[in-house]
Amino acid sequence: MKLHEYQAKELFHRYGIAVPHSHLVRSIEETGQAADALAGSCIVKAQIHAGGRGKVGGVVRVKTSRQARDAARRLLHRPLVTAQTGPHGLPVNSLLVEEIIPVARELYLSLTLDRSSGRYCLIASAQGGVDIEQTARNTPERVSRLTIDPLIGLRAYHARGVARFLGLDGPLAKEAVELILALNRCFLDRDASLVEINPLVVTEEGHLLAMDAKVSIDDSALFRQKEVADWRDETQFDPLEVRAARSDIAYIKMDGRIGCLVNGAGLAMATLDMLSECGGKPANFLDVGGGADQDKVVEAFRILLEDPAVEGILVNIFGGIMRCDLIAASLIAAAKEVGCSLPIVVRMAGARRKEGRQLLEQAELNIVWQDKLASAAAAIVRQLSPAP
Amino acid sequence: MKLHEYQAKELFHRYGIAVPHSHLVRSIEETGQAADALAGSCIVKAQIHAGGRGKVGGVVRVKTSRQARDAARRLLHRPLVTAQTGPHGLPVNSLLVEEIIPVARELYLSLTLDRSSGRYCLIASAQGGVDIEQTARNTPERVSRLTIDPLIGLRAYHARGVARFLGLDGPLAKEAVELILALNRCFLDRDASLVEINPLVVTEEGHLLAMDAKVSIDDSALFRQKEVADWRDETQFDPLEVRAARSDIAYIKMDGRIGCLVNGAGLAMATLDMLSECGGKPANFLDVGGGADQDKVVEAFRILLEDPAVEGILVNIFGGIMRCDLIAASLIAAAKEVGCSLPIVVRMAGARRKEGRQLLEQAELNIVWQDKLASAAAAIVRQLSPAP
Amino acid sequence: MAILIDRHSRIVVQGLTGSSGRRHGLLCRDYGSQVVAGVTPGKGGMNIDGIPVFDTVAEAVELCQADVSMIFVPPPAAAEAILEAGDAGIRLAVCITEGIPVQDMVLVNRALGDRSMRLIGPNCPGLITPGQCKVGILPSDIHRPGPIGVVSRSGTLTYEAVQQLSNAGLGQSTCVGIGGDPIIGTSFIDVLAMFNDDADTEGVFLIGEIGGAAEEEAAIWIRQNMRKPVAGYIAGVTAPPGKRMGHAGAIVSGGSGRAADKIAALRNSGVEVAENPALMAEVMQKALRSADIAGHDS
Amino acid sequence: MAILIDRHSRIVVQGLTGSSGRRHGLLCRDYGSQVVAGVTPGKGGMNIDGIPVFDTVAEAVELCQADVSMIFVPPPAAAEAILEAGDAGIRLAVCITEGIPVQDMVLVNRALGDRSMRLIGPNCPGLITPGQCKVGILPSDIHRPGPIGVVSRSGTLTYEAVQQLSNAGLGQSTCVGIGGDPIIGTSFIDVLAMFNDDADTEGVFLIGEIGGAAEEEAAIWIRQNMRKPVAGYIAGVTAPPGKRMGHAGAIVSGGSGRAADKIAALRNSGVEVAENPALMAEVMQKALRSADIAGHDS
Repeated sequence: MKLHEYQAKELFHRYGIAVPHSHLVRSIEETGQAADALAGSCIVKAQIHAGGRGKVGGVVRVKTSRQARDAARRLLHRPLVTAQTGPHGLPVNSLLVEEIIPVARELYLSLTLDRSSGRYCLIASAQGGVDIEQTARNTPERVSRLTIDPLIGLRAYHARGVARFLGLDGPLAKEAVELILALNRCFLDRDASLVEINPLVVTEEGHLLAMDAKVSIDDSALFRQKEVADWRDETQFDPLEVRAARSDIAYIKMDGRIGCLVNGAGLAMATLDMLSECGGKPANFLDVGGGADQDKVVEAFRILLEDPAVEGILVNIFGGIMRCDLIAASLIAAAKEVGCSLPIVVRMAGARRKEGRQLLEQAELNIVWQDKLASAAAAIVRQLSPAP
Repeated sequence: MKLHEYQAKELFHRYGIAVPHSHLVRSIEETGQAADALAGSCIVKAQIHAGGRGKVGGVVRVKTSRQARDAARRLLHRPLVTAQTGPHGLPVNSLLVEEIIPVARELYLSLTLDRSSGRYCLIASAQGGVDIEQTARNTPERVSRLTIDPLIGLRAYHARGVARFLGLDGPLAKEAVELILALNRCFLDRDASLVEINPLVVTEEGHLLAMDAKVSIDDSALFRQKEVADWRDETQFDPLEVRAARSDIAYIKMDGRIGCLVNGAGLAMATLDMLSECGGKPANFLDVGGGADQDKVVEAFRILLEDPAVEGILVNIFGGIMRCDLIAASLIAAAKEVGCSLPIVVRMAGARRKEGRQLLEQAELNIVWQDKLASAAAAIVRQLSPAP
Repeated sequence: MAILIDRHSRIVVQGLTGSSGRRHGLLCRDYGSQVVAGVTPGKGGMNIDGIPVFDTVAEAVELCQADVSMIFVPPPAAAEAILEAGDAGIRLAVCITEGIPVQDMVLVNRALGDRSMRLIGPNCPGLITPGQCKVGILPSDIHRPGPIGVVSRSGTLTYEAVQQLSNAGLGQSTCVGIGGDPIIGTSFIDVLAMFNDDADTEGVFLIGEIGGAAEEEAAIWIRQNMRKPVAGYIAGVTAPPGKRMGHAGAIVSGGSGRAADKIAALRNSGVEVAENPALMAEVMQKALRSADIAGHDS
Repeated sequence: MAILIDRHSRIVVQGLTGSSGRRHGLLCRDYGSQVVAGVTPGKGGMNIDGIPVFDTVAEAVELCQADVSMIFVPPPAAAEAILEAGDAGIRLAVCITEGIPVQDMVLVNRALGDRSMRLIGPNCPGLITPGQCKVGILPSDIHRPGPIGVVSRSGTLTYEAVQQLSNAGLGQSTCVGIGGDPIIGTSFIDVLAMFNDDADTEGVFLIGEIGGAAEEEAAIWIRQNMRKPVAGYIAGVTAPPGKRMGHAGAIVSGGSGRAADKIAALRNSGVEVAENPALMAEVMQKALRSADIAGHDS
């Protein structure tokens, strides 16, 4: 779960990591007041769950309160499209109005999981404010990666080594050690999957400060991270994604016209791949999960059917834990409830396949049955193609 | 550093471990009031830094407030001698007046260091209220020892295994798991070297309760255990031991007449052994330490000379870090200051031995010089023997 | 022979009294697995359809000689359940639980490095040696005994693969679902190495997906060590970047973990990779044929 | 040959800028040891009498090829200093510091179990290979090169022993003070095993004291493995129970750790144990003579 920049900075502040003075605002009026409080000269930053804001006008440096209001007028309550948001962008419901701080150097610092070793790692670079993955690709010697032994944890001596790598010495090295240890505490306390400061700046006054802040929380740990879990901003998700999440359905909105309902994440991905191979475009990824009951499956169908982009549906079920007849019954119940007339292609295999098929054939729905994945994908694509 | 029972129980209480209701009292008057508050029926327990109180009348069960006052009159403000205190006993300055709780079973539980593995271990026995070491010797199968991997720590499943070993099940097993985990938190948080509940009782009402409590804190960790360090009760030590500790001198009062001043713990023990081999009895163990300066050595001499039991002094120094001439100068300064006329045998070896000897020979003191440890020990013993 | 489990495996189910644990514990027993015990703290003394329940894994090991654990414990306590199995002397733990916090698994991963227990999963469907033993939630009836080892990060996609293989006459020696989480106890390489040394296995089918670099690492290992033909499939060619595709570990982030790179790496190591999920049995057959020809040539 | 250190050892002093670190760092160099670097966080760039100071041990290893560390860091940070040495690739760390909290050492002890670095100490005087290299605070001039390996939990008592040995014409291969704390990195057995395999060592003198069971464990090991004569001395025969005799580890508690038991165990394994500390060289000579006779007999 991603946090907004302002939320991440609030966390950092609590752990003693210096961040710029700022005000979170939600209206043009508030923006003007916040800018006034900073004597007009400030940075206005759109709060969305995506990077790349700077290049598309989502981060604006202004000199007067009037300019700040103009920026707010342009940004607030409309979507901002960046390289990371997808074509529809993400809605800007709040702005962070921040003091301008003269910067001497820009560095990079983050903590995240290193999957290969199964340990957390601290990543640092003296080259901040730019894409770290690009730096790592082009000039790997400029990026330091330190994997952390969970027995020992991240220690002051590790942090001193990193400070040295960043070219910091004297009081700045000491500040860096404290900051790195604080960042690590924050990371562990909050079950983060990523904490990133990019750029971490050395101010002209000679102090370290987190100019930007990115924090993601491990979704699997939200049950024990109540406070942060409550910070979720549902406006940053497609409404159907929010709804799916409430029923514990893995759902991702995509750009095509074919609604997909599959059990199992791997099979769901494979189904999208198969569709695409047949020239079709999926409207979504949907994994109804292993232990789904009828309510959950009905809700999954409702979600598909409420997506106006969906013109046809592909159901691919491999019965194991889940029984095919349950899926069939749910499909029928959902269709009846919502009143579905869209073409549906169903492919089922595994447990109670025969019973499922029987149920579907008895129902009065626009359903085509297929035995194999490839033919099922081809069938739904064919049905949605314009008549030749 | 040992805690008193009442201090240990205060800690346990903070960690959620059930202890009997009690009042700490320091006078006969207070004892009577505390007994009244418990309707007269209570246990009066002398608070000293030693076990074995029960067998010598230091733990008294009374039925009336009057009996409680009688017990207090007998115990308070005089030394209590137990099997663990040495012949002079320890002064009883406070009493713990505790409610009487009907007991169904007595168990044993402790956490301490297992030196062989270098890990902490949890020791448990279904046979409580008796000496655990004796149980371990006679019926080792009745004692469970669990060493704890510091990476994983003590976990609920370990505690469940111990509860099972103790023959606890149902709600009592659940209570035991919570108690064991709480005890472990207390142990680690407070840098304890020992936490022991003996007996841990199952009450007739079916709950677990720490009837007695013993806690020792790792002396080396006192710098980061300020609160507990402040609980030190100096009345439980020989005044000379208290004074030595203030100067960071390792000093233990013993029963003989020969004061010993040595540098190094091993050499100091060997010196006592040598003395005893020659028929002498040391008045103390004293290790002046490695990095002693003149002030510290002078203070060490003062401590020796202020012990009325000391009739002669054996100095054994192996110069290494410490220079023999510094010891000699300190000895002279201290003797001059205090006015010492006792016989002193000095044996020095190692760094600046010659210079040290020269200094001593020039001083007007009752000093005999010896080159070897054996002859030095023999010399001081001979000097203190009654003329034939 | 097969790998990891066979008819002699003695299984304890951690979480046997929960609904999933009970259901799949009994299904495993129905398949022929020796399910000798269950563990649920506080429920020791119960029995589930004749299977005794204990408070600790240590008892199950001591009293029932369990050597394999199947774990259905909910996420908040699952990591501790794995550690308990390791301390109790279990040889192989199979953790089905999905949604264990990563921080917990970092610790488990570190602890198991010092212990002799192997962990499969978490967030996996378990494993099966057809005709002998099943430890997990895989549907039994699609499997056939045979010469193909299957290893997969996925669940239902594995069933799809197995059905295709069985339909094509390619039975399985052992099928192992290693799990879809970012940290798992047993990697592709671990399983490949076992299949490499298993006399009953003649070829391996590997099912990967987006996220991480486990397939790339496996590709390098295969090039250097694998003596048997390998075919495979990678799911997620069309997955959008930055989105977690169901599995916690299935995410393309910052240009790493892409399906295309994995496919290229595997092909580079001589692995036959299916163009789409309908062709899984075909590439396996192709790989076996190529190996056969190469074998005759040499 | 000797053990652990020789003229090629390259020493970094952690805490070189403190008064003890500086004094003994320079004394070691005076003795002929190669003291190549110092480490004090925040003081990188300084130098102490020509010895460069760094902020981290990693730099000392990288830039000065240090392979041995002598640690004078105060107790609150000493355990972390040991861990730092271990992570930096140091081969041998010698921790002089007294008074490290036990809880810190429990962690260090566990961590070093997974690492290749050997730790001597803490709370030890260090070690010396006479004529070649000293790492510690032992007085230099009492040592003579020769065939006796010395291993001890004590400091000044070791000097006493060494002086007796040197005076009796018994020089030393290496003298190792393993430290007086309850948890130490290197045990009697570790050092005995090294002396057993060291061509320059013909006999070993072992100095124990009350507390713990290290001497008893060493006795068992000696009986089973030691091919060279061993003599020894145990301090604390007259120590009262329940009192900590200077060293954190020197305490008789609840009937365990008594000198008499240790002496009996060692004698039981054929070790010549001195009746009193004046007889240390004599028992060593006796042990050597007995071995010599036994050697001629066989």
